Amino acid sequence: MLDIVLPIAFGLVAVAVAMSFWRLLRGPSAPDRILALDTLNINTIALLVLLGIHLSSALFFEAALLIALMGFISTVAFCKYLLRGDIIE
Amino acid sequence: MRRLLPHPLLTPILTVVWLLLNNSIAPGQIVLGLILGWAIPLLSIRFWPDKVYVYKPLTLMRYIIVVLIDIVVANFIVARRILGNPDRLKPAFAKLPLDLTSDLAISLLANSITLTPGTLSARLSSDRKYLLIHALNETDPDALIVTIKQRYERLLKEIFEKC
Amino acid sequence: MLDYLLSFLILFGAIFTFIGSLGLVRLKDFYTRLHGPTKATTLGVGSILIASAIFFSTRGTGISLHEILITLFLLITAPVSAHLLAKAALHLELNSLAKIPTKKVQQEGLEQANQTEVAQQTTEKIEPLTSSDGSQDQELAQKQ
Amino acid sequence: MNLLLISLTPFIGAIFTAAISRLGRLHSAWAAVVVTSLALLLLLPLVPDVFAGQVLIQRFSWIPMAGLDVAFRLDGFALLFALLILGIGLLIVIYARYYLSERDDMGRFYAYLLLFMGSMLGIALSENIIQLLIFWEFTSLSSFLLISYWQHRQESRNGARMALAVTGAGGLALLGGFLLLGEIVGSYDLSVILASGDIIRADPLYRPMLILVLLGAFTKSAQFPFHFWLPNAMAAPTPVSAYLHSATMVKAGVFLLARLFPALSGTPEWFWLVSMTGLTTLLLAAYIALFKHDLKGLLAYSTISHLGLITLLFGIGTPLAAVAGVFHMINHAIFKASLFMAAGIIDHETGTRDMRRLSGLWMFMPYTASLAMVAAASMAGVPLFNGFLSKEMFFTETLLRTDEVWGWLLPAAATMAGIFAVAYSLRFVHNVFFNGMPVNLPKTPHEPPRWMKVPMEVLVALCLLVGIFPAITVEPILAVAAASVLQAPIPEHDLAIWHGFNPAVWMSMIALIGGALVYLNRRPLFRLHYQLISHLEFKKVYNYLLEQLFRFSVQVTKALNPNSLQRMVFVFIIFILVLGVSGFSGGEVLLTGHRELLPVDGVSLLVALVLMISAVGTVFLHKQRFVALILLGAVGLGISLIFIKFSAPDLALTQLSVEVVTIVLLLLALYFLPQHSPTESSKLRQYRDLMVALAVGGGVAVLAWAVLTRPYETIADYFLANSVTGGGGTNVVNVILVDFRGYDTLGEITVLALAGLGIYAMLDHLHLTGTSHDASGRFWDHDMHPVFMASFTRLLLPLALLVAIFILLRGHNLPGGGFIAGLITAVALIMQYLANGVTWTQSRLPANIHSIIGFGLLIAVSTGLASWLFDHPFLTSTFSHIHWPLVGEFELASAMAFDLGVYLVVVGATLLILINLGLVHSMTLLPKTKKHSRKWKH
Amino acid sequence: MEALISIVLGTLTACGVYLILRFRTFPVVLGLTFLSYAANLFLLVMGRLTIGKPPVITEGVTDYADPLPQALVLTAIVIGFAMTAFVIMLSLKAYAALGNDHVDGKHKL
Amino acid sequence: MMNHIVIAPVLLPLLIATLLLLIRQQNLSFQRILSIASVAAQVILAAMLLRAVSSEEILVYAVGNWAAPFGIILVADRLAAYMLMISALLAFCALIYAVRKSDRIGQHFHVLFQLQLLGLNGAFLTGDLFNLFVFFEILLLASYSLLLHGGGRLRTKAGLHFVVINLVGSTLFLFAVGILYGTLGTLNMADLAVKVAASPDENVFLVRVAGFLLFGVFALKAALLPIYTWLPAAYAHTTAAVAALFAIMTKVGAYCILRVYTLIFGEQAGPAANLIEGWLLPLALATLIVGMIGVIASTRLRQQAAYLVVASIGSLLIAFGLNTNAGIVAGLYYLPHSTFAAAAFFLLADIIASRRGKINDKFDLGPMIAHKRLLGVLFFSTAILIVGLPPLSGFIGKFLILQAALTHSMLPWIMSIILLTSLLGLIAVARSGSLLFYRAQSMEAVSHIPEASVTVKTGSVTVELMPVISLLLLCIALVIYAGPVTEFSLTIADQLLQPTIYIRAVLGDGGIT
Ligand code: NA
Ligand code: NA
Repeated sequence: MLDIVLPIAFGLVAVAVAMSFWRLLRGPSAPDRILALDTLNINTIALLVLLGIHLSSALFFEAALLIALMGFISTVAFCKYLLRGDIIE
Repeated sequence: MRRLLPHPLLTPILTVVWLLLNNSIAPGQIVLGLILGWAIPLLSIRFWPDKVYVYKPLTLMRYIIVVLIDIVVANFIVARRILGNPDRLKPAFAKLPLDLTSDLAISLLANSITLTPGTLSARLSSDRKYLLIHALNETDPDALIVTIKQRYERLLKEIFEKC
Repeated sequence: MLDYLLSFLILFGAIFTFIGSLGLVRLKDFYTRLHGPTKATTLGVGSILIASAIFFSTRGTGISLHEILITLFLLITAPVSAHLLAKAALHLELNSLAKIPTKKVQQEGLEQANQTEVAQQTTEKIEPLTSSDGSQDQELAQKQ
Repeated sequence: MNLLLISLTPFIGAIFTAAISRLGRLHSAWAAVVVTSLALLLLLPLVPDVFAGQVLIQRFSWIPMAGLDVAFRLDGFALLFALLILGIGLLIVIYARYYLSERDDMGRFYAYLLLFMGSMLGIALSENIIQLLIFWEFTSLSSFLLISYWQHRQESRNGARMALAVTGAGGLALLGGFLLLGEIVGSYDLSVILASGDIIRADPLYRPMLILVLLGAFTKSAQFPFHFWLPNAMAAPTPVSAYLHSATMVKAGVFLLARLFPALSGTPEWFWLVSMTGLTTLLLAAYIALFKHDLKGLLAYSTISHLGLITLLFGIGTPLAAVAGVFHMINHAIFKASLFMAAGIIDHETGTRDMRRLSGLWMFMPYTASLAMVAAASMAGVPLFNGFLSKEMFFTETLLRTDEVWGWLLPAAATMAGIFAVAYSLRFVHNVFFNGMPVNLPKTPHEPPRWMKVPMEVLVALCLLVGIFPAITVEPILAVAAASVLQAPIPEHDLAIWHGFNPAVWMSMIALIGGALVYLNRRPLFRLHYQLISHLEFKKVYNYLLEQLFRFSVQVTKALNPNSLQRMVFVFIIFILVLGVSGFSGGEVLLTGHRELLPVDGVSLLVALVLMISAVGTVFLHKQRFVALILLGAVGLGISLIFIKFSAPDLALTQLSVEVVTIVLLLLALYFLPQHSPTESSKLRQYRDLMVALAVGGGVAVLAWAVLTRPYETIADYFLANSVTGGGGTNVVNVILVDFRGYDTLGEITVLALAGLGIYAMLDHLHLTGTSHDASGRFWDHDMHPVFMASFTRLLLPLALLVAIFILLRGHNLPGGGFIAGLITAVALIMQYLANGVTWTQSRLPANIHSIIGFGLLIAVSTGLASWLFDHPFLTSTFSHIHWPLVGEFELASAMAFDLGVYLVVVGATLLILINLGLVHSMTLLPKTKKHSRKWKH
Repeated sequence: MEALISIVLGTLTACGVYLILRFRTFPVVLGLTFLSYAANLFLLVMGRLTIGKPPVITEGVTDYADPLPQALVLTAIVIGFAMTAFVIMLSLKAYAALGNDHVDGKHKL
Repeated sequence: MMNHIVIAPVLLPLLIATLLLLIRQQNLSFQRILSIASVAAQVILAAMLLRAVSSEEILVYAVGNWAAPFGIILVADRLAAYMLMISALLAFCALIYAVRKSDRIGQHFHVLFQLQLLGLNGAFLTGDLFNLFVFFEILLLASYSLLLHGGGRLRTKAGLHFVVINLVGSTLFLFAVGILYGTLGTLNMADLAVKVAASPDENVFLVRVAGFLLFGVFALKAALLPIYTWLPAAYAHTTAAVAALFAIMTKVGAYCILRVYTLIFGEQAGPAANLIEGWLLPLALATLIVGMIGVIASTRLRQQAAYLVVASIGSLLIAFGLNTNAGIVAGLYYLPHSTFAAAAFFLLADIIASRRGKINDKFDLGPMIAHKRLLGVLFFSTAILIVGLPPLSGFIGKFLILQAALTHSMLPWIMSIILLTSLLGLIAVARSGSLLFYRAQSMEAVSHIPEASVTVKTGSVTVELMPVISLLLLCIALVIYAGPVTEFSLTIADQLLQPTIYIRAVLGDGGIT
């Protein structure tokens, strides 16, 4: 069962990645692109967790955790830049 | 006491997180978790300017469960909207007058609003009295305001603010 | 049984991840697009994470609950990101399908602080977007 | 016998003389007299040995493997030269004491003079030709100092530089020649070289060697076409001219011809090169001398002419010609030195050297005039004076080849030169001492002081003595000198005033009469000369060439180094491309190896596409800088995914953390920098860059493909096998980092520390003013620190710290480690900066970040050093499993302490960078520092 | 997969090279970052492509990815980060000192 | 018994830097004393190492007790010890000069200085190619910071160029190391030498490409044509003490060329033997030419000094490019000479410039310099030294190079280029000396020139001159002890041209196939 579901899941997430990336390229506004990058990060987490299940390896957990943390910070930094210019004033 | 254990609530949370991180409830990890749970707040005490009081911990639990359920529901609603004809969407902005005063409570409310059905907290007025909310598909913003105040704000006020 | 549960969770999560990104493509303005990922992906990724937790906990090598941490983390951060993005979008006055209520706020004669904020924004808006003109920029800078 | 001491005496004396001048300006004159006399005294005891036919050689080892010894040689010729140098030197020293004025720095003058004397002596006494060359170049340098003695005069500076350039060039050619000579002979010793004439002449390198050596000799002896520096060197004080430019330095060239005569002469090349150069110089200079109005100019050209004569003699190449050459060297030194002294006295007493103003000086200084007239007669080759004797020998030698077709040319030219010599000598005497009254002299002339005349008297006396009693005065020294020049018994010769009416006598008479006639008819000649030839000045050519050289250099340098980074980078990249492509040549090129390839899966393809499109997108959108940054974030994410895909979780973690910090830094920078790049490159330029980029990218792809498709053997198995047993950790990457290659890691954290400190140092006192609005003119949002963000990031801090500690502790066994933990900590703190600002965060961090870095480094180094206690090399690790009640077994490894050091440095360095950047801006909040306001117009 | 990675490497390098040939400090910094990515990735894959075999010693597993390039790349990433940080700050300093962000301090437009 | 002395030159500056960092708040004089003591100790360490390597063959130090080729190995052979000595002596003089003033105009000077030495010493000692990269980065980053020390417009711009081009170089280094590892599976230089020689035909082109790319890296560091252009501005615009210290920086590139292309790609490298033969010599000759043309074209004294460094790199690499025993000996003699001479020139230029008001080191009519006589003598000596006129070490170096070239097929080119460029150098330096010292006017005479009428430094000069005089004395010592120095260089060359000695020392007998 899992053998059937996993490829489908990979496929769905991959399409999600593609769509997020499309928005990233398309824009048109800067917040759109930031949002797309943020979504791309979250898609990636899904991808990694699926990969972990697929390979039965727990070694992807930290990467997923870090993407969550770092993705958040970069989104915040990008937004702050748009709002204030100086992001650490 | 405050100097030795600045955040009594944080210590157990961190200990639990530590155990989660390590996927282990070995005694060694518990000891280490407790040590870290005690030491990290102590080290980062300067980053916590004001103390957080939780007046009604049980209400907090209830609140969390309510929000979690709403999140699941929200996802279905939003999913339907996305899959449906996007032209039929009627997004709207609504202003939520706030009764909450503490930063944490307001932040939690905003968080909950964003996490739940088709709403998004977009802006807090600089005097922190109004929260601007964007709704994905809302024909009656006033009803939305009432729901939010009823469902979330009341609980949060109970939890974090002495009435 | 477990296999079915896992499969369900994974598929469910994947579908929601997909829908979240689909929103990015389909929806017409930034504010509505913002709804998709922030919600759908939290649940989507959440389900997959729970699936992962169950998967690793049932493989005989001890329980694996650290995936919950990521879920928790996403629940805390995703709304903050969304809020900041919305704030930025409002700041940049991105086109919206919904009426942006700044003017409405003005009409209702709200509290002083808010009013000045809005007033400030409108004056700014009047300024033509010719930032390349140095002298004007300098004037603006001095005004500030 | 101590030739080294003799050579060194003037050098040591120079320092002594310079030092003693502090006590009084005349002290240095006496010191110079003492030094010169001392050197003479040291030399005298050796004279008998030399006259007995011995060659004295003194040798010290210096650079044996290069064949360079400090070796001195005293034979007849060297002795003759040494005596001339020291003897005339002594007279010049005395003369100069009166010549120099009150304002002149005597200490400096005598120090230079003695330096020169020592160098000259060194040339004369060198056995090793490279050593000879060293002294040779030193004469150029000391003459530069002497010619430029009156530094405030432009002609002194220019003359000195010209002399240095020409003789320096000759010296360099000589170096080349000597190197070749040494290569041919296998030794730099004169003794060996002089004995190897046949080998040398037969060697294929003979011709280039000869040319190079002759270039050295000709430039030094002012032979055509290198003669022009000598007249310009007349800007020197006259004692210098008397010494350097008549008696000694210019003789170095002909000295060299004489010295190497047995080794180099006897070939057609030698004959034609040397004799023709000598002949041309002889004639041309004699001609020009006649038309010089400057007294010293006349003497200078006369000197050139006489040097040409000597050169011609050596070029003729017969033994007797060589004897005549040596003889004329002596004679010329004597009469020309005295003539220069006379010129110096005249200049000194009248204040001018212009012969158009100088006339009738006989009335004012008859004694000096008499002396000068004797010397001039010698110069003209009048019988009874020494110049006559050698000149007659010269005439005789020119007649040797009259049987050949062009054989008459040589005697005819010699006679012609003789005519001009007589004419310019006559002019010197008549124009200066007679010919009416002086015109508008700055001073009223009178006889010079007694001791200024004495040196001249001595020399003039020698002119007469040698001229009248050659056999008893000059014959003995000439014999030994000539013998050592020839390296053979000297041929039959007779130094007598009268040999009967032979052709040479007729030539002398023609010269004397012809010279008188030419002088009498000088006026039309002068007119003709100034109309036709006078503008042909070599100095102008030289200056023109020099000017062109400077102009050319400036142009080339500007073209090559236009101070443009893109140019530099472009050239570097092309260079790399060329290097890389050339690697493909010279061997079989098998682009695709035999390794089994991995299939491509859809997700990987997607990630790769995302990565590549983002990268290309960044390039396309790089002018919209903010957008480019967002795309860069996607690239970073893609890279991390590739790391994960290819089994490198540690790298993914590091990349993710580094990426965020980088983006934060870039955003910070972007705030101060312009938001957009203007379009500056033309389409062509963009196309060019694109081509280059594609070429490099293609190269990298091809190389990657070539490597990836072939099997390989690696040392990696060792790490996998020893990681647990030897390093105590299961995460092999981490064990490599902290153990197997911990030394790299130590270096790496040093780099990070350096970056922090370097940035701190760089940003010191830097003030940047931010903008009040964004690129489209919109004012920034008022909400500095959004509440939600602040409250949640505060909550995230302890969580992130916990994660960091988690990563730090597990690193040894699972992906993680000090670096990643450090970066997570730093990122957690950056989050505080983002949410709460610099001031808020700063005040909550330890005050001295520098110490955190310091402690980190200290811990890392100390961990390494601890192994010394156990007599192990630096960074040898140890680990053990400790059992602790309640907690259970856990591992303690020294590598973990090392990792802690790493952690601290990473945290410290990252924070230091951020804090500084924060301060750069916060400074501007203070009104008083608001100096550098941002320029708006670009 | 090898071909795909080679193309990725080529693309990253080409992008980096193009950007470092630009006139302003900011794109040059971006270009250096790209080159650094390319170099790191290149160094990693020199240990050949291995999927799903992280070099973490696990019982029963005998096949691992080559750990050495990974360690080298980790060092290279950190060094690259230090260098990038430095050059970013330097571009700010140059901007302050030269009055514009042209790499040669020229005032063109 | 461990011979920890091999790693001491690396650890000492690192520890001192750490200590300086920790006592940052202490007063400057304490920091200075510590810094100077450290460099003095490094001179002593280098001397001890030199002594050790003259008797024993090659000292090998396995960091972390991991044997080659698995761990990182430090190798102190004669060449390494020689380089350590040169850099320590140079650093001592530069530091003494810096201590007077320039260490005060910016932050962390002494820390950066020590770390710079750490980078240099580490690069000279390492026997591992990737570790060489790491130490390259240390010395580069330290040099970036030192170069920018004090700030200023032109300095910042030159620094930007220097940093960017070197970052490109660092990337290139990684690519080259990557190819070598990917093809040969090792990083240890001795092991690389063995594996290069044994590499199968189909891999030869990869090895060759990597070798050429490495050459690109080292050529950049050495400032070889065509990528010398970063040097003139960088060296001319930094502080004098730093410029003086940087005299050794280009030599690191030359050192690496010598090391890598004798050991890994040398005579015994089989199909990749003598890889850069045919490249190095022509490029070096061209570098000498453009360097000297730059010397002529210079409009400032410091710029001239910088171009002289370029020219000297040309000469040095001509010597190494001959690829013979004699050539290497000549180069090894020339190396310390050119390092000390360039340093002395930079320091002297600074002293002179500081006495010419705002005209500074520009070749313009300026005021009479205080202490003109002493400075003049020193300038004259330094100029002779650097242009290569007798009797100083520059001449001997040039002589040795030419002598070594006598048997080379390109002799006519080498000889004519070296001799002609020497002449150009002579003309240029004579011109600048004449202008600075002879054409200088009294203050009254230049009062109409606004730039000159600024108060100029007139104070005591002796202390300031100590480092310059020391450097000149070092060069004079090179003349007097030319015999021993060349003898020792010959033993270095012997060691280099027989890589098996090195390989056996590092890998044991097993390494020799
Ligand atoms: Na007259
Ligand atoms: Na160990």
